[in-house]
Amino acid sequence: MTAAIEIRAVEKRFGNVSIIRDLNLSIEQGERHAIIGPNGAGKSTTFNLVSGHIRPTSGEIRLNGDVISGLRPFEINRRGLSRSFQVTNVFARMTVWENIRCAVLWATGHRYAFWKNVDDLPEVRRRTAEILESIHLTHRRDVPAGLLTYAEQRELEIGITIAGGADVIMLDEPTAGMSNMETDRAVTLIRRLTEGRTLVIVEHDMSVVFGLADRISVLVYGHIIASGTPEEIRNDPKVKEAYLGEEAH
Amino acid sequence: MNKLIIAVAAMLPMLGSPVWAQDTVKIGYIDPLSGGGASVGEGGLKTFQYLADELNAKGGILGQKVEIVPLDNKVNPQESLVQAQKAIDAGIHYITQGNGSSVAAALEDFVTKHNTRNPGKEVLYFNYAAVDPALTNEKCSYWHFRWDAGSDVKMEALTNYMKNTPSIKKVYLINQDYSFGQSVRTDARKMLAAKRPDIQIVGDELHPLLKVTDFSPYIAKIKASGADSVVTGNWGQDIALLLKAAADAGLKVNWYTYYAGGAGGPTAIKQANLDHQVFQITEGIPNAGFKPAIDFEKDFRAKVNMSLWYPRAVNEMRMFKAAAEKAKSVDPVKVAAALEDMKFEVLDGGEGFMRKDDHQFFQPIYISSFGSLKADEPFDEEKTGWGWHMVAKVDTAQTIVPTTCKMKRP
Amino acid sequence: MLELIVISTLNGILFGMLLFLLSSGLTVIFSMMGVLNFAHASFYMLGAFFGYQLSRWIGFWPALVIAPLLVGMIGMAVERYGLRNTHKHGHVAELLLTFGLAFAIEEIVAMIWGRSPMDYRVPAALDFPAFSVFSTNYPAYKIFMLAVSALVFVVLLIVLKRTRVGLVVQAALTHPTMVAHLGHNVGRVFMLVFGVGSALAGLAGVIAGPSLVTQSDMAALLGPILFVVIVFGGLGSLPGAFIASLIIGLVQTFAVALNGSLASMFGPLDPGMGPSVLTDIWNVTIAQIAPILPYLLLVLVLIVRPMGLMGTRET
Amino acid sequence: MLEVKDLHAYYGKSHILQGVDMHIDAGEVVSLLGRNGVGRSTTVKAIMGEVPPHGTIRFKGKDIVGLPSYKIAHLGLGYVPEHRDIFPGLTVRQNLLLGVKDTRRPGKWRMEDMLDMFPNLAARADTPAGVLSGGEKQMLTTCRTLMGDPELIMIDEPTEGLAPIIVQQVGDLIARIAQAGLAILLVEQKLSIALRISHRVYIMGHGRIVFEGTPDQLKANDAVRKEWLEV
Amino acid sequence: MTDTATPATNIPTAPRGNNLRFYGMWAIGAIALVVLPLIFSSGGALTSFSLIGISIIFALSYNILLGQTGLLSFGHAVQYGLGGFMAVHLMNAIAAHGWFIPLPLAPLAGGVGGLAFAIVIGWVMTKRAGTVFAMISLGIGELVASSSLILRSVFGGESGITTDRTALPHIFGWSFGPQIQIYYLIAFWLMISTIAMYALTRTPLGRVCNAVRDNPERVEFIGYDPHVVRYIAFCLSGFFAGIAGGLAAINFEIANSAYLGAAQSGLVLFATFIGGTAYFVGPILGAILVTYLQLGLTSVTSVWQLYFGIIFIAIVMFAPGGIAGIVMMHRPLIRAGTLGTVIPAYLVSLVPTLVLALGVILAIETVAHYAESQGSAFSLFGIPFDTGSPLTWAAAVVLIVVGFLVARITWRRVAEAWDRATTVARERGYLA
Repeated sequence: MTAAIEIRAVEKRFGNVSIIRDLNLSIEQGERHAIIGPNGAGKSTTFNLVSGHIRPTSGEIRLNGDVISGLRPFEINRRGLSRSFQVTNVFARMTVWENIRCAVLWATGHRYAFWKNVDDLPEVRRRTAEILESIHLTHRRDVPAGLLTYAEQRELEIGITIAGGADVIMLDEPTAGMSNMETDRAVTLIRRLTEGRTLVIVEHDMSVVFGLADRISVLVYGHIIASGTPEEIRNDPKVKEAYLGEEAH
Repeated sequence: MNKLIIAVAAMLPMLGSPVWAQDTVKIGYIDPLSGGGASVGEGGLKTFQYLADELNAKGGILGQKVEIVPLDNKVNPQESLVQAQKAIDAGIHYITQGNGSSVAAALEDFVTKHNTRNPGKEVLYFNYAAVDPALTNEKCSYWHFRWDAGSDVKMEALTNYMKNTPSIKKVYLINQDYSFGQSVRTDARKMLAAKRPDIQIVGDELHPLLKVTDFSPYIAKIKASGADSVVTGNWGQDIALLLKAAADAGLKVNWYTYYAGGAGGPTAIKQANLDHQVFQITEGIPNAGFKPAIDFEKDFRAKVNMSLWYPRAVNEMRMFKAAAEKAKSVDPVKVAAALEDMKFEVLDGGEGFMRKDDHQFFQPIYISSFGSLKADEPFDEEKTGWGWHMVAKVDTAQTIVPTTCKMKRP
Repeated sequence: MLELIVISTLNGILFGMLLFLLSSGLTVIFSMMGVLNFAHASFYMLGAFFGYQLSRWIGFWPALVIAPLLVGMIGMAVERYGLRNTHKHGHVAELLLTFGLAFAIEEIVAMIWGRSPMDYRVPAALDFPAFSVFSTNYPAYKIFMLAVSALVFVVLLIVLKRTRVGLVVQAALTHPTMVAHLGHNVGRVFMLVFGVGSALAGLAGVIAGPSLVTQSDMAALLGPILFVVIVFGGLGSLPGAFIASLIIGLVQTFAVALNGSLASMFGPLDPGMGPSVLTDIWNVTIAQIAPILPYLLLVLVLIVRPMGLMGTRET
Repeated sequence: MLEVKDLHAYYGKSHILQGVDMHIDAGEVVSLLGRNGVGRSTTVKAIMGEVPPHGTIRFKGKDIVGLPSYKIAHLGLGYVPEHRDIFPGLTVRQNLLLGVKDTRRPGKWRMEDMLDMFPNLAARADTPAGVLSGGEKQMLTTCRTLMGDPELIMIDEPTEGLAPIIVQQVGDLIARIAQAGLAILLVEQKLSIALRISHRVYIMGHGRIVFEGTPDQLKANDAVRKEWLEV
Repeated sequence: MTDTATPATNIPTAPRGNNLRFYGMWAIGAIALVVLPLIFSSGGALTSFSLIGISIIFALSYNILLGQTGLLSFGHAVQYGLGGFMAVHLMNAIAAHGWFIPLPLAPLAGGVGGLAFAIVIGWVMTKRAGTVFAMISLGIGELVASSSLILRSVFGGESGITTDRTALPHIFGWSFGPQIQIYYLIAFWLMISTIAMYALTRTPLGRVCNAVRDNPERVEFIGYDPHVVRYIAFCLSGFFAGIAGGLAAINFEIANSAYLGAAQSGLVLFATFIGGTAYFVGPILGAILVTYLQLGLTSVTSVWQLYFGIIFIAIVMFAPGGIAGIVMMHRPLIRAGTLGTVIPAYLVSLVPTLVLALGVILAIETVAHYAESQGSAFSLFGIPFDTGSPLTWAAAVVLIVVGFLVARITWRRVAEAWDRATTVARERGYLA
């Protein structure tokens, strides 16, 4: 079986600083994979590389076997990869409903159509309503996204990401800044929404990571130092060091 | 809230049907009264208002008072048409306009169509300053009368003067790149070639309208060409900057211009210290020594606080009165008929006539130079202490050019 | 030929430096605040009129100092009471504010001074030819303009790169909050920057006023070309604006000096064709379109290199 | 010296700080620990006025809630932000120069001393700060703030993304600042430095302080560490 | 047409019950267009209505760029003007060749003209948004306006190209000479274009335009190329601008370089922004107001441009949402029934605000008249003033100072009342 995402020997330099060095990672289809690591280790850069936001300096990235490195984000998205952002990145002046609907449009084949009434597309409506329901925002559908609470915006962010029906979903710190209760809710949500799809997640909250991931990779200084099941990672001394500093226990 | 009041105030006069007194002859004055061209437009307005007062003091036209209705067109053709429509709605049958050939072309076309479509409600268009020859040639209209000399007429006069000035040997043409500048340039080439084939045209320059901030490179070219005379139709800042740049570079040539006397022009010439090197072609100058014109100028300056830019406006208004009296009516159709081929003694002396073929008024043309005044020259310009000095007077007969006008007559 | 090249180069440099003098303030404001100030040409006009009025009352040299200060103060007021409140609505709102301001200033100037050109003259002390090349005179005043322009460039560079205030301004551009955390009053810095930018426009006005035409429509006539200069050079780059000014000055003067057209290169078209777009284009000389060449350059540069010649960012 | 009582702060509608209480005495080194996203940085930002604070913040007895940042800085509160906002286009020396608040009054830290202390910075004194390595940038931002002669310095995540050897150096720098008698509020994720140099430790969780004590007390308390700090 | 006041971003997956109201509004709009000239039948009114109709289409087309896609253009008149020229050339060709194409179809040629230009030039223009786009549009605007004077065979030089609209085949016995027939022609196209442009906001593309405006980066991650979105929006906007230009050409029977110029581009930006870019009705309100001001203000005062500038500055500073923004701000309050608590505060502050406005107007007019001719008299709102008298100047100063001071206090009251009302509205669930 081809891997959902295959990162081979990727390097990313900004000027003469290497943010990502010899990054190798393979994520199987249907797997829930978490990337963890200290701040500044290059997790978001990895996301940006895979989603096409930035181009790798060298190396190759494949999605379901096809090379995607060097493609524009929308081209990658059309091939079935969708991502969320660490900093909330919704369409602030549009309503919740519109946010989700925009994310549904391409996948339902309506593209740049300017001859169809967007309200008369039953398929689009149905899917939008479904997704709104699943992210528990139906009651907020007419509210401009910029006016939502932080947690709601994070949920909307997830909603936009999954709306296109991509089979590879990448979530960048989906629960950052949420309270405990909100986090729990978000985890349940993510688990349900990504059922049957490939999930790649960057997360700091270890309870989220261990509760959600099948496999975990630890990224430090742009390099993966360990990759394995939650149990393996928990007991890896290198990981402990990276997190707690060299003197810890 | 501010805007509300203004909006309401502005809307009222437009929606209501205005009631006009029927015992006045109204002339719609359509020219810029705001924005960049306003200084010129307001000068014209004051002139016409002075002339209306003059007529009214002598009993008006056929006993009716004359009133000038100012209409601001912002030198925009479309806006002019809106204002013309406004004037017609207000029961005005005469409009007068001068600034901008594009405006004139639009108005002439508009008036012609309006009169065709609305028989019985005819409107006459008196043009006092738009000089594009097209207005009395291919675009000519029965309803349009022009008192200013067309640019071809002026060029005819100028070249007739040049014909007899042997010191002119090398001529440089520099003009604004639009219809008027083009016609100055083509007429100059054509007429000089016919009258003085020995004169060399050493340069023929067109530059975009009102876009040049630095004329030094043009001056460099003129200098390099060895020209002794420059002919230019430039106006506004294009003439002021041109002359300043020439003075800066120390270029010594004679400038034959159409509009060096326009607002700000005399100031620029004085600043550049080009004493009697800048010539202008006009239909009248204050210092020509003709008594009635001097008296008029004195009174005008005293009352209006500006010099008379438009002697043709005087001719226009006085001739309008004469035509109405000849026709015994202020009906535009009758006035138009009366104006055709009418002969008239102009303000600065000499006889002119309104040619029937194209409704162009022909009159004596003056070549004058600007500089320090002689003892018998009473009038200076723009408080510079310098004034216009008559160099030559070209008789009416010497200004006549053929026309291609094929006029549709009612 | 040599004569034409020498004189065109000289004229081009003189004109280019004048352009730089006019646009330096605009660049300063943009580079420090990200505000595209549409009223810049209006401040320039204010400078010219203040300069004219003051030089009538107290002479040119005091006016040269006082008029820019006045304009700078007006600029500071605009920043303090206008732009600062608009800032939260984004750059478009700021830009539109200055757009409205340009309208208002033109009309106020026209109201006070009328619409005719002012008799604003070169000061007697500088009213003589400085030197002549190929019997073409170069007036001292133009050399004075050149000197001031060069001085402005050097002083601005030094102030920005070498002085403490310049450092604060540069740092505040990218990291305003950090600069505040270090104890600097960023609001006041921005007000000062806008004031200085406006004062530079005012200075340009005082100096260019006698040389060009001082009239209430001068802002509208000159405004667009200034944008061309700073966008072409790279938004926010002072050396970029300097180079762009010179390039535009030289391109324009050399274009005027050339008489080439497609017709002169490839021979005239078949006269039987009659007038059409093709004949229009065919017969246009480079000299004829010289003043619109900068706009062509602008569009081309933006398409190829959106940050301009020496710019580092796009917005 | 610094006293924070019932501090609340919001990002948009999101309630980030939910009643933080803490205090730092003169000359004291205090660490604020906790996982990412629990509000540690926000606490510091709220103190500096970068995030609008609600509650009481007193510095040297003066209420500083609502003051603009630059005034707070002038009172003697230094702040080294998380992302090491160096001014990349300016040289190292210029960066340091900008830290000086009042050129007329020479402070405790002089440019020459700084450069003597950090040969790395001295070697690059006239190169643009943008090319420095992460550790050097951290040194630079910290020194820059010191140039302003603060009485209390708040340092946010100084070791973030740094290699272990550099982390060590940063630790030394902070220790040296402490020796000079400055009060320090250190925001950290890694325990090592915090435990080495702190007099006292706060742990934050979900917008509140959940633990206060000495490093030894923290070391002894496995439950707190498991719950609030570890992987 | 007031129902079109839904924010351009709002979802009108309106419950079907609202349909009646929705179509009712459009029907009322259509009827108003038909009836209007019967009530105000003077030629001046007809001319004004015609111009307003044209500028509404033009402003709406501009808002496809500014309000909906977030593109600030300084050269929108290019498409408008080219549309005008296209229509004029077509009309002349029809007249010359005797083709059977009636006049009402001519605006379509304008639309095609605007569209064609947009298709050709748009791809490189819309590569970037923001300042780059704004500056390119400025440059293109200047270039085209300048070329229009050079390419005489197409643009007719300075005087432009004239046409005779009555020379085209007549239909329904209409010659299209009289203004009333032209008015109905414009009204017809106004209705069509407005419906089309409103419909556009409710198409997939229209919604994605909003997304590109709000967050072009994120749009890339939901499968769209923002460049393509901007390009299509630019083309469509060019099409409708061209229709407006075509109508203008029919109305004036002339097309010239003034159509293409910076002034025309500035005016449409003005109208759109004053009206409010966030709502579909915004540009309509703006176009009506600005056209009226332009027509009316010029005959009231010679310094209309100053008032324009002041109004514009005031809108940017105090009501960046434009007129529509101000109106729409009140909707939640109306729904929550709390508007009544704000109105008294409004009324109270209205008085000093009017005083302030009067003071400003008096000051401006006094200065304007004084500068024109020292010591002359003029009248304002029917009250005579003498510019030479210090009393007039004092009155202006007093009005301004007192108005300003009192207005500041009363507007603070308004803000408080507003806060209270919105809090209640929020509690009742009418406000997010």
